[in-house]
Amino acid sequence: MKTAKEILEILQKKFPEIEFSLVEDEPSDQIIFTDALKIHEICEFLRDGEGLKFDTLMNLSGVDDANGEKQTNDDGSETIVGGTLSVYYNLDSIELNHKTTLQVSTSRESPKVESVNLIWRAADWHEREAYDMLGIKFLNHPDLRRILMPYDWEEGSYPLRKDYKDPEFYQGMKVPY
Amino acid sequence: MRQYLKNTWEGIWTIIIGMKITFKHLFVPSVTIQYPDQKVPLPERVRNRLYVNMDDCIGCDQCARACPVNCIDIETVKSTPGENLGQTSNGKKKALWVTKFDIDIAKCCYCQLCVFPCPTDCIYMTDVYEFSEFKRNELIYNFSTMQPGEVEEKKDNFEKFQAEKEAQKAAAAKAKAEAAAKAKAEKEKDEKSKNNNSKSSSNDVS
Amino acid sequence: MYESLVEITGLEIFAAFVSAAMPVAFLVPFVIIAVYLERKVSAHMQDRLGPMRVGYHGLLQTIADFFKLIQKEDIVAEGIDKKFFNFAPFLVFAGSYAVYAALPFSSKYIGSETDLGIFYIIAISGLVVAGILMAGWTSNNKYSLYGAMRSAAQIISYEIPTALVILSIIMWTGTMSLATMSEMQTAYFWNWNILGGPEWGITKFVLIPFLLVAFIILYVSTLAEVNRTPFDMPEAESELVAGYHTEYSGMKFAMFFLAEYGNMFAVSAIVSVIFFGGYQSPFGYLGNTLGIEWLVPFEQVFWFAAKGIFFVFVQMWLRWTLPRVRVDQLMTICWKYLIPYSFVNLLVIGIITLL
Amino acid sequence: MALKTEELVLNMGPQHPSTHGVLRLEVQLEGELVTKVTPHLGYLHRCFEKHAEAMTYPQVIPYTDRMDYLASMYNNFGYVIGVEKMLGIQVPERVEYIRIIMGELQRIASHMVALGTYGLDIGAFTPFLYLFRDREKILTLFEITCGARLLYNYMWVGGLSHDLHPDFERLTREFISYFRPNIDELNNLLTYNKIFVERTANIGVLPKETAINYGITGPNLRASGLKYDLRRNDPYSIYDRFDFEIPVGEGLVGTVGDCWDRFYVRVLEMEQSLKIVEQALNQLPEGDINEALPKRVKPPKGSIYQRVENPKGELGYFIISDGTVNPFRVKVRAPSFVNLAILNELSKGHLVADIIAILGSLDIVLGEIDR
Repeated sequence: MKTAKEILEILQKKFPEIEFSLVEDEPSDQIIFTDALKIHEICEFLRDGEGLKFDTLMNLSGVDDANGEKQTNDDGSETIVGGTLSVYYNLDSIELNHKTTLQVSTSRESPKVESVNLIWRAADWHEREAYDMLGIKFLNHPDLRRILMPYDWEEGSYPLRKDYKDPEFYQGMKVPY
Repeated sequence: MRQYLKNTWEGIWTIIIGMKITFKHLFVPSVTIQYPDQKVPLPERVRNRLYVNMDDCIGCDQCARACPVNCIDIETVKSTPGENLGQTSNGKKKALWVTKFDIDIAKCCYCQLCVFPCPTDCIYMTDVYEFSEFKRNELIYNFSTMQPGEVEEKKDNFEKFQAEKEAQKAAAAKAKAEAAAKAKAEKEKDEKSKNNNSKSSSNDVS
Repeated sequence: MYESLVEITGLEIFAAFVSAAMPVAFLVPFVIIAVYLERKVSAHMQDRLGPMRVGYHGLLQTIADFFKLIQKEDIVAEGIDKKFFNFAPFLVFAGSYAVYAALPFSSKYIGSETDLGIFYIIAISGLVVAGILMAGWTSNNKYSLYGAMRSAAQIISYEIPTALVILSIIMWTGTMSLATMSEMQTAYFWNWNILGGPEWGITKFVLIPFLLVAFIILYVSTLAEVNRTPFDMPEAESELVAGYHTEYSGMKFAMFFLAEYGNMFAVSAIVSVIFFGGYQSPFGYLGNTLGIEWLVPFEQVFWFAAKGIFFVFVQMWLRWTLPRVRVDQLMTICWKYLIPYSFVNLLVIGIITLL
Repeated sequence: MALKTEELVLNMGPQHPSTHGVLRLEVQLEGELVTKVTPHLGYLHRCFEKHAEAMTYPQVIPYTDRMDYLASMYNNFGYVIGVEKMLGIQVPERVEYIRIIMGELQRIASHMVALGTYGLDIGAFTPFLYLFRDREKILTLFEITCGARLLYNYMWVGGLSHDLHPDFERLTREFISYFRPNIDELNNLLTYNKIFVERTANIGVLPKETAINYGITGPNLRASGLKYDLRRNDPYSIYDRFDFEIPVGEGLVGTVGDCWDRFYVRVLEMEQSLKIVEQALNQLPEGDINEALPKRVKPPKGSIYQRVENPKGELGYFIISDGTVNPFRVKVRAPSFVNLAILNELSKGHLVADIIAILGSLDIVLGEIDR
């Protein structure tokens, strides 16, 4: 059993060049915030490191933080410019029975996060879902396609973004029926 | 070789056991029933078609707000003070004409979330579960008891009342303004006169 | 029947037609009853009611279904070989119907009293394979193709244990004619082949266990030949949707259906002829006791049908009890289990017969 | 000269008798041997996560019902305890017990469907209907309690929609004594049947390490021989008060972690669930169930990951609140979604018929995969 603080200390010792910080909100578990482009190295260490042994990825969720600037378009809809998209990793160690949460953020305009697919195969479909829903590109993912939405869904249209607008037509069918 | 014979024996033996079980079930009375002729008695808490008892509805819109699929559509018109809308069965006084109370039962997800917030228990789920229709529009139930003409009348009434009220208000405001102006004028006048008086007095004095 | 008709009328063609049409008069009502029975048996085994609406307890359901099938649109998908696609169901039905020519329904009626009856049946049922392959291949559907391929492999493989068991019985009884075989097992059930045949003696009791094994082998392999569960690989609905008849609809589908049920009865009848005395009554004949001669053939038809339907019932019973085997296990059962057992059985029965 | 052969691509689904809903599998075949299976999802996508962002917290509950529609109670369970944790609500004892009774009954009902349809996939039709007959009895128990048979909306944040029906306890006890012998009947009819064993033993063997790496949870993981159950390893609600075993796969007829083990673990779990229900009924306290119902569900800013042991595996809700009445983000970690990802790995080198066996043994529900 290790708390987030202890894990953070271990990580800081191991990766002095990467920035870490602890997100503390009232009801939630403590979250370790780190760098999106180094996440695979960190995760690999978390999986294999002595005393950590996070052997499974419980959940990976992409979130639109909606912290950018809101701009109102001509037709009254809103577009968010700037700000970040986040990915949360909920890790679990079956062997040592402890859990932790990691968070990384990436820019909204060109969201790029390193894939952890090769570390936990469980991440495969979760990452595809995050790509599908929020458009987060997972670098080095072997098969980054849409998963829940149709393959021919409009390029650049990601439903779970807060400023998402329904397309008017999909394959000649009116969408808001 | 032993494994071979064992496999053969197990194959035949487990098949015989299975056949024994199914044969026994040939004589077990069936658990299904002939549905439209026979029906399963429904328990009392059963959740099926929504029903609204309009006599008790006060038009508070709480059910519509609780609905996760927005299938309830309520429009209300305020009553004028002279009108008596009666009381609900649990003694609440009605204050709104419910001009529209539509439930699109095709959208309804039977979650019962609308039933609990109702202050007068007038919306509830009944045990009617056979209400298919050929047209989708027929699944939109209009519960409001008011005739279109009546609705118009009430709307007019309210508008008139509103207008009257406005007028009254305006009149009142005007009166007030006038009064205020008057008061002000008077005050000014007073002051003036006072001043004058004082002046005069001063003059007088001087 | 054919010979007697020729004698009476002198018209060979007429005699041939009449005796060929006789089984139809039996087959169609049988299929109607069997389909009803299948649904009712399955329903009651599963604590359900089954069809209840059409007629008393759904008795007329099958007839209603038959009319429904006639009315259905005959869908012919694009990109299929129409000629063979249309021909395949008839070929399958012809294959299964031809078997009826050699079945002795009673001592007075047999379509064709050929001496090679049993081998004729084994040979002619191979025609079904051609029909199924044709249906599967011309459907231009991957599921149909898989179903047809599996079916062909299955039916051909399972003919070997069937033939071996029948061989051992032929060796012992010394006849290939089904009529003669039934005749030998004269009335009363202790004369049936499964109980060692009509001749009393030590061999009768020695043979019983081996004949029982032979019966099981024959029953299992005929089950596989008619593609019934647990060997319904070609139709395996959870894998291949409906196998070789996926693309068929309406009357053509009904032909496959008819052929399947016709086959079911045919193999049950063969089993009953070989082991259970065919048309012979187990308790002697009412006609003989009462002295009414003409009643006997009708009683025989009744017993023949009753035995056949009983084995059809067992097929259904198995179907609603067992899961389906996998395609390679199907072959394992055939080549590694049934064939060695039937060879041993053949040897033992041969030796006993010789002694 | 070598014979020219080519791979056959077989499309299974979206309309196929044994893909358990609208799943499309693109199967590459070498003869009857499978070389690759690609699942295509999304035919049942109903935008749960997007919907949830527009709803208030209590309004999300009916939507959770519709994810794993065979285990609606448990979906409610996971969501409400997640939100309760955010709000810091302690629910009354009676509510906890009732939730566990309902959850475990739901587990039995869900496993019944899993086992029944598995039999159906293998070709045995009859056990399927026997199990559905018994499942109806559980659904009736739910119906007398909350009025619905499939989508309950029964567990609320801070309480329950209804208290138990006065007859509930008696009927549940009757059900338990009625159902116990039926498990044996199922075993005799199907589980130990030679054909069934041959079809499932040594098929789709899932080693423990692979299972963990793929994030497989629930009965599928336990069948691989790992004693891991969130009810024990990360106890939520009051599961730590009950005495029950965690059945694991032992490879009785084949290898540990094969399809038969996955099937048998579920059979054993049903017995354990009956045991839990019995204990909970014995300890059921009296009390008011609506004590802790909050007037307004408005959690403070923050996030939570709440996981529960759904009949299919680990059901997780990752809820982010921005301090308003609507959740900012609800991400569901659906057990079937993660479990299905391993299908390709398991089916390589097996026959077409085995894909069906493997897919059935993973016990997926498309409502949950596509959400």
